[in-house]
Amino acid sequence: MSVLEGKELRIVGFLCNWCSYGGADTAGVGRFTQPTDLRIVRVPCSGRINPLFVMKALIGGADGVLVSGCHPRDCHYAEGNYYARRRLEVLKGLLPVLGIDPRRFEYTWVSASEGQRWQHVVSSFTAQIHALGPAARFTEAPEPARLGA
Amino acid sequence: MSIQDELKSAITAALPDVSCVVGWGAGPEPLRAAPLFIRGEADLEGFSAGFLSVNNPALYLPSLKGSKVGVVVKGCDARSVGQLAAETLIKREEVHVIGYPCRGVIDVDKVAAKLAGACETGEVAALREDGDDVLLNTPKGEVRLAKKDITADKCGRCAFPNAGNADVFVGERCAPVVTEDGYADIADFEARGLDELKAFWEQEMSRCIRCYACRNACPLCVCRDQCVAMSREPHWLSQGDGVRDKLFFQIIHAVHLSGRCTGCGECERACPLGIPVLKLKRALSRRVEKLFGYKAGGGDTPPLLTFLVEEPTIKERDWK
Amino acid sequence: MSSINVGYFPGCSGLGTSMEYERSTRAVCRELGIGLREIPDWNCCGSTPAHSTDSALSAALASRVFAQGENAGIGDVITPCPSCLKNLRVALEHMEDPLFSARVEALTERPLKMQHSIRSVLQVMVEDVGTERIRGRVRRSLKGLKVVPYYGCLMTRPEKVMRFDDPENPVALDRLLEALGAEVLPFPLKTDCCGGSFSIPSRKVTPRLAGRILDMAGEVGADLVVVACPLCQMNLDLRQGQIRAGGIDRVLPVPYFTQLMARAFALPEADAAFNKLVEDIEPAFACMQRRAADIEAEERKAAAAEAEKARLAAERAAKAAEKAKDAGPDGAGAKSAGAKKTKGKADAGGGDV
Amino acid sequence: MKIGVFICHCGSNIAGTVDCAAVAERASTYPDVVYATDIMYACAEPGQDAIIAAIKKHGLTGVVVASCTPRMHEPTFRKAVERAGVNRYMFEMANIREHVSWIGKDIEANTNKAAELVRMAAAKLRLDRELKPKSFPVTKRLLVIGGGVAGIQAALDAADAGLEVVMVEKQPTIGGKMAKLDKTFPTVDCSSCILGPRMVDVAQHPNITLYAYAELEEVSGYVGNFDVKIRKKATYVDWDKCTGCGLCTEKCPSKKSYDRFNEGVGPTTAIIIPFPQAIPKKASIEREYCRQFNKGKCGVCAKVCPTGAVNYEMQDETVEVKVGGIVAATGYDLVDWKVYSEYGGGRYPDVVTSLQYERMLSASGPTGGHVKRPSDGTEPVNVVFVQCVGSRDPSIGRPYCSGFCCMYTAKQAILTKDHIPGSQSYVFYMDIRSPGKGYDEFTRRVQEEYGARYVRGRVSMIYPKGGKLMVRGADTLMGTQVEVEADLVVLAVGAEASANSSALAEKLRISYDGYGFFMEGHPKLKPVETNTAGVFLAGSCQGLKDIPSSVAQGSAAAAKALGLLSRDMLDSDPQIASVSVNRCVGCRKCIEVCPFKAIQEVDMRGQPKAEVIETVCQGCGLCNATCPQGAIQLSHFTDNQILAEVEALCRF
Amino acid sequence: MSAENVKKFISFDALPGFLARAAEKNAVYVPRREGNAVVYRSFKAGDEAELGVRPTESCKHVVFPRGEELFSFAREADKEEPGKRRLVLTEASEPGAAVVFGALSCDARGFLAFDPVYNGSGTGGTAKDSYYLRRRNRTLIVVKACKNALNTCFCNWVGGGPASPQGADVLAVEAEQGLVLDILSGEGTAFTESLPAASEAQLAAAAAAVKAAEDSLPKAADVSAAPASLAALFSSAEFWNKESAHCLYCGACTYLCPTCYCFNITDESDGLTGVRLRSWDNCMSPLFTLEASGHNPRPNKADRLKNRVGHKFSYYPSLHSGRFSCCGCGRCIKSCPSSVDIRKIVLDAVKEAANV
Repeated sequence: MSVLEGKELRIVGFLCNWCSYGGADTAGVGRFTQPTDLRIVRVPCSGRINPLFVMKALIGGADGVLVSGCHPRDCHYAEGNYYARRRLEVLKGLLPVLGIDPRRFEYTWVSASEGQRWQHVVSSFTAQIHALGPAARFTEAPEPARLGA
Repeated sequence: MSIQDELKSAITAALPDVSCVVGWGAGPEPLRAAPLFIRGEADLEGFSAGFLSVNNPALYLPSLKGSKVGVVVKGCDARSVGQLAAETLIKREEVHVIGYPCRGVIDVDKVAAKLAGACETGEVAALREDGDDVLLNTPKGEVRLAKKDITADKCGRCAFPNAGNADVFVGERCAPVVTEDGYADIADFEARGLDELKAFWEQEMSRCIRCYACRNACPLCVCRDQCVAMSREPHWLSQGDGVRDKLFFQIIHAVHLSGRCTGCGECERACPLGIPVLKLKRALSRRVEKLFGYKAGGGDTPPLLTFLVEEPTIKERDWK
Repeated sequence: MSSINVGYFPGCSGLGTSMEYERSTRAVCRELGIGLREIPDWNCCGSTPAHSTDSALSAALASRVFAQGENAGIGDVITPCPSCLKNLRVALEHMEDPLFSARVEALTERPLKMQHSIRSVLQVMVEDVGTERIRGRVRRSLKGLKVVPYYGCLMTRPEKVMRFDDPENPVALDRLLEALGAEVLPFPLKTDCCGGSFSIPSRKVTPRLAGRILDMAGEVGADLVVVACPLCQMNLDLRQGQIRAGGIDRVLPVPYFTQLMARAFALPEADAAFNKLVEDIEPAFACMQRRAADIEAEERKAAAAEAEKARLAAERAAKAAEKAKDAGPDGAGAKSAGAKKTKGKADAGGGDV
Repeated sequence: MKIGVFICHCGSNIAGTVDCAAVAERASTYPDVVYATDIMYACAEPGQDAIIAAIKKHGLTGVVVASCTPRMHEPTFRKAVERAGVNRYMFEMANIREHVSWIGKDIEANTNKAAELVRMAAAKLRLDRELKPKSFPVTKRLLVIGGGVAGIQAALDAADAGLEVVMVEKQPTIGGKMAKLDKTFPTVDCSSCILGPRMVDVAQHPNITLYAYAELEEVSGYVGNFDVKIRKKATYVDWDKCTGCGLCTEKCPSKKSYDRFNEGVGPTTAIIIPFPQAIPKKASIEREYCRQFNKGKCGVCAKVCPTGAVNYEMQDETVEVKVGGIVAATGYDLVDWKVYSEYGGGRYPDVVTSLQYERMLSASGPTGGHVKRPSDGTEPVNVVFVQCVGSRDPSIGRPYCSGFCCMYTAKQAILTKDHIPGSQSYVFYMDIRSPGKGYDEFTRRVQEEYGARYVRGRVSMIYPKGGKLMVRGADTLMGTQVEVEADLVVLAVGAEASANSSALAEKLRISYDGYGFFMEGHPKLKPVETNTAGVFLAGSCQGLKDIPSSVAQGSAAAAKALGLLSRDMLDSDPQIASVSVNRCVGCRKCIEVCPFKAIQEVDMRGQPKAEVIETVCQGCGLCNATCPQGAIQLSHFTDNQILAEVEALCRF
Repeated sequence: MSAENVKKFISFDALPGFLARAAEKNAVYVPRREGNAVVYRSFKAGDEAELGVRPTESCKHVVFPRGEELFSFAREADKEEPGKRRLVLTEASEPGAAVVFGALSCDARGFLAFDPVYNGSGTGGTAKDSYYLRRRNRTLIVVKACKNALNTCFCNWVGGGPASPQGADVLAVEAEQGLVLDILSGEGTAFTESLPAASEAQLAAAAAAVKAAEDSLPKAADVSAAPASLAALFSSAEFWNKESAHCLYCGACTYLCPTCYCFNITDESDGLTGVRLRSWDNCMSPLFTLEASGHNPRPNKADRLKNRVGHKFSYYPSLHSGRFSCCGCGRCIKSCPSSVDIRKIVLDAVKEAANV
């Protein structure tokens, strides 16, 4: 699907149901204005997020991916975010070597009560992605355009 | 006794207790050995270990689970054994590990580069080792090459030349080439810049024929017949020939190996099209090592299967 | 232990009001094998009055000090003065902010690398040299001297800047003075303000605050107040006339800890420089010697009693052994008899409680 | 599949900034969507009826509602589609209110975003499968951890309602902190007079089994069927034989033991009965002070015990119990105030804690209710109370208000005047926090009737001078510094989560906050539930509170537990993981990471395979993200479903 | 055409220009060096064809793409009845003509194993694969004869040779700083029309080169007994377990093979739109025979390797007049990560069957 040309970039969010999705709700209830680029995929827990979902989005054409879960110690499932933290932190090491700007992916923790923090996270991440501009798409063709002249 | 002979006696000694011993024997051409399954003393004749012992015999261990087997290993192969055991993919007590000091193995592609213009590696009629050199019989006459110029890249950064976890170790332990893998190759590679790297992978992956030799040569690919590369449930990849899907498989492989890859390099060596797929895994290994001080193969729990409540090395963005 | 080599920043007071601190510090460092390399052509650290009017100017002064050190190849620096230390530390901290450092660099007109560590002389004494090594150097113990340590406001505070000892109840100087042989009395006001900052704006405040400290020191029975800060020393020593005029009748010498170290190490009198103090310290030392003699006499008596006790015990043991031998050739019987005897004694002891 | 899409206007809440009709029109082009419309209020009765009618008319097999957050009305709509004969899990929501219309005013962007969110929901719905909950039986027994006033209340309420209750208490007696108090505010009635009978009730209640001096060792299982291991610590006294006569405590020669119950105000013996009203009133030996254990000989208590109850060989013992629900009521501990060097850090004997002061005030305490200076035993005249010691202090990591200190300090000031009529109390405070029935009046009384002098400001320093303590602080109302000469200083030490609360939380698999207080299910609507089904909270373990609040929460937790355990069968949430046995290679990675031990290895024709214990699985999906071949999938959030959502967005 | 047997010549200097002109009209595929591999790439002006080192892969994908879109589909809303969906199918566009320049002789011969499967001759003309045939018929193959044999070469075992003309439109032999071109088809004639005839010296040099290349091959083993031997060993688990022990059952051998022609069909869709895709499949993969029930008739790599070897040397010849489905290029041996050698397996089988 196309983004709003010239207005929006494609930003995908993976949010845990209990904390961050609730935080985004709280931000909405508080009418905290946010950029419109982000599309949220709701998952039960940040531990459910396979780092490959992030990669699928980035390789598939997302300009930015944001993951947000419960703060450490606050996981609804006790431990999911601890695993997520390690996996996502490790994943950051893969992006530059693939030629993807590592700033296109961030993860953070937002609780259900932190509407303002959510607004801040979304706004600053969206600004960050706009500053980077649209991501170069990986070609889907079998043979890429030849390097050089 | 030569190391060769010592290894043979170690294998002979082990044979009564194991269903087979995996080592190396003669291959289809002079530059290449083949994995050898020694089931009786008669099979020992073709056995040799040394400069051509490229294949990682640990690859075969999970499929041999359930009976006691022996395996002759280089230092790097032993790391694979260690990691398999740490993940309970093999039972360590079911494996009789015979180690020997490894001083590096051949990289046939490097020989090809040395012979470029003269002949192809497939035209080499014989190989003879002569101290630090090898002598090759080619249609253009005998060619002398220094081993160090045709040794695999991984051997140049080898910190574990002696199988640390061997049940039997043969020969004098040799000094590691380096004490720490500095991952300088990855740093240099990254320094090329994002645009160039993206184009690099598009170009390289366009050669990929989706044969999955990289995966099947990987001793730590646990999924075996159930790999998500071809499954529809879950359906991660299309079966098309597009660069994006082919690259994505390499990402899957690398992510699945993060915190597990011992850097044996078999994926990259196995690739018939010479795509440098190890780079992705090494980029993740570097990060895992930096974050968790973890070197796969040492026998500890893989870092992504555990956690600390306070992660002293993870500096999270504070969004201030 | 290998010798320590560090850069040295004397601070302005060292050239004037705290010459005795400066002199004794250098002497004690020499004695302990601490090589001091004075920062060439150093300048004011930027403490009073600069830091209260313009933090960038203050940091620029501090930065120049570091730059001078850097040019001379000096990395780690020590200073005797806690006020200088605080200002140099704060400058280092502020300079991590690129906006701030840009302002400072505009003043210094050159780029600055701020990769220094700076600590106090006291900190180096307790952390690097250590009290054990200091104890080992003592040739004239301060046994019999009753002292209170006075740290002042700045030695341990602000906590985040100074990162030294307990901010409210420091003990580093206590331990050091104990190592010299002195008796360190509990002193509740060891981090109270001496009124130094008010010495110019308000003549009333300083004697009151300094007086309170001296009064408490006298009350707990101290012969003298030991300090580590030039400004504190000046307030406590120089103003005793004013304080007495205010009704607090105390006469207490106020030496620097380095002066006491110099004396304990038996360094030349000129290095201890007690003659620079306003309140005479000699009566305190005289008192110390009298007390030391009394203590030693007590100790001798106690030692003799202990020896006598040991002799008697040995005698008893010998007799018991003799008796056991007599009991018969059966070794086992002898042993059990001995065991029984001990047990009976223990029981008796238990009954006393 | 036939999907119906309903775009809710929510009055003008959504329609104000989203073109709902346009969203519906775009939705009609999405895969498998056969019906799409916009609707005024989807959640209202006419809205639900319209959805049901559309399901029937168009033969819909799945429904997408784009409206508010699913955290609000997902259950509502699930019930609605179920009424129309569609499985409740064949339903998805797109959140176009909180995540779209309320956070921006750009109608074009909002409409586009709403349409995309609907696309994602529809893409996910296409892969939804019908799910059905499973029923399982319930063990009708409740475990209460902690025998303080909150735990006692919960246990008695549950037991009175006919439930079997097992109570575990760490100390040799129940009663908790309240048992240590002399009086309670604001009524100044005797603490032990009101608590004592409740403690006796616990001991005598036929439905309550009490394990005192015991700790929770392990919890496994799941709501309705927890398996609990309780470790009974060795008391070295056979409680079946002990009559609580107290002869042993009189004769014990080790008389310098630390008196835990009395907060160390006086020494006690090595064999103790904590206090006269202790429940159970049984003796126990504190090993670290006992001569028999330390010196290998003594045996006095064994000799004097008329029933021969003393047994030095006693070992810890483990009891296993099955329970259906758990109430955690583990209370709080005092902050280690000795970090405050400026208050002496424990060097001055006449600086005591408020809880020590309670014991001094108590007639059954070690001083017999006489307030004396610990240093010289004299009666103090000037008593200074310092508030917020370890509360509201970010510098020691305790930025929160402990809640009850203002009130007990006022009470203690009143009691001081009662005990020593000639005394003068001073109270240094930051703010007076007295929001309770009769509380503020109480703090006025202590000042107006009892003449306590309240000084608004923090104490910067306490130091000894001439046998007295000088308390120096700021008077922020006067704008000056004050120094008070005190005979006794009482520190209103703040409270913190009880020691090891985090370890207990991990055993119970409940969350805890940064200070170790247990997290309630929802701060407003689920104050005594946790996010782990079947585990409830009561009292200060959830957050500091005074006695009436703790008691109320105890009753609330009991009510919640009773509600749960009144049912014979429970339904398990079918949104759990399941294993495709053909694809599982038995690598055990899922077993390793599962926080709930909900996956076990089973043997299938010689091959190891993972198997999900359906009633234990909580549906977090960590296993799913861990399994490299994706053989274990979380129902309703499968890889393919999430990939479908991603691909609905990222497929250029 | 008048000069039926006239051979042409093109110098290496003139070759780039010639290819560039050809590439203006058709897609021209040439071997190109990329990294450590040599792969067929479409030629663009300025490219350098690698005619020395033998290509790592075969050129079969020019005719039989790795992933070929057969058609695309979309579900469109019916304007009249919004509740209804119309399925719209769009055929993949017709491929253009192509030239492979510099194929190995083995690669050209590989297509001869494909043809009977796809042109219907194997089934009496009933099942013709139009997708295959339309590319096959529009592809011209210029073989560049090998100058000498590699260790892994065994084309002479299976009826080929370094300069075999079978399957080629043009056969090029290196001689005198250029290529002597033997024209073997009408399309070949048209393709080489602009080129001059070869001189006597050039022809003589070419003949000598062919002779030298043929001489460089070791004597061919006799594999005529292979079909029967392999059939005899069909049930010998022990034999196949042993032969397959070190095989990693990846698809390198089949995907590099000029004669392996198996494919898979999948629909790749995002719900609204999608494509039906034909992609290469390989019999070494466990999924090749996995049945929907979960049962797999070839569960082990031994079963699968048996199928691969058996197919090439026994089942295929029995269906297609004795022709082996192997052209002896040796790529499966050369590129096998675990050094599996199909020659050894076939010879072992012949020996083993003789012993049984």
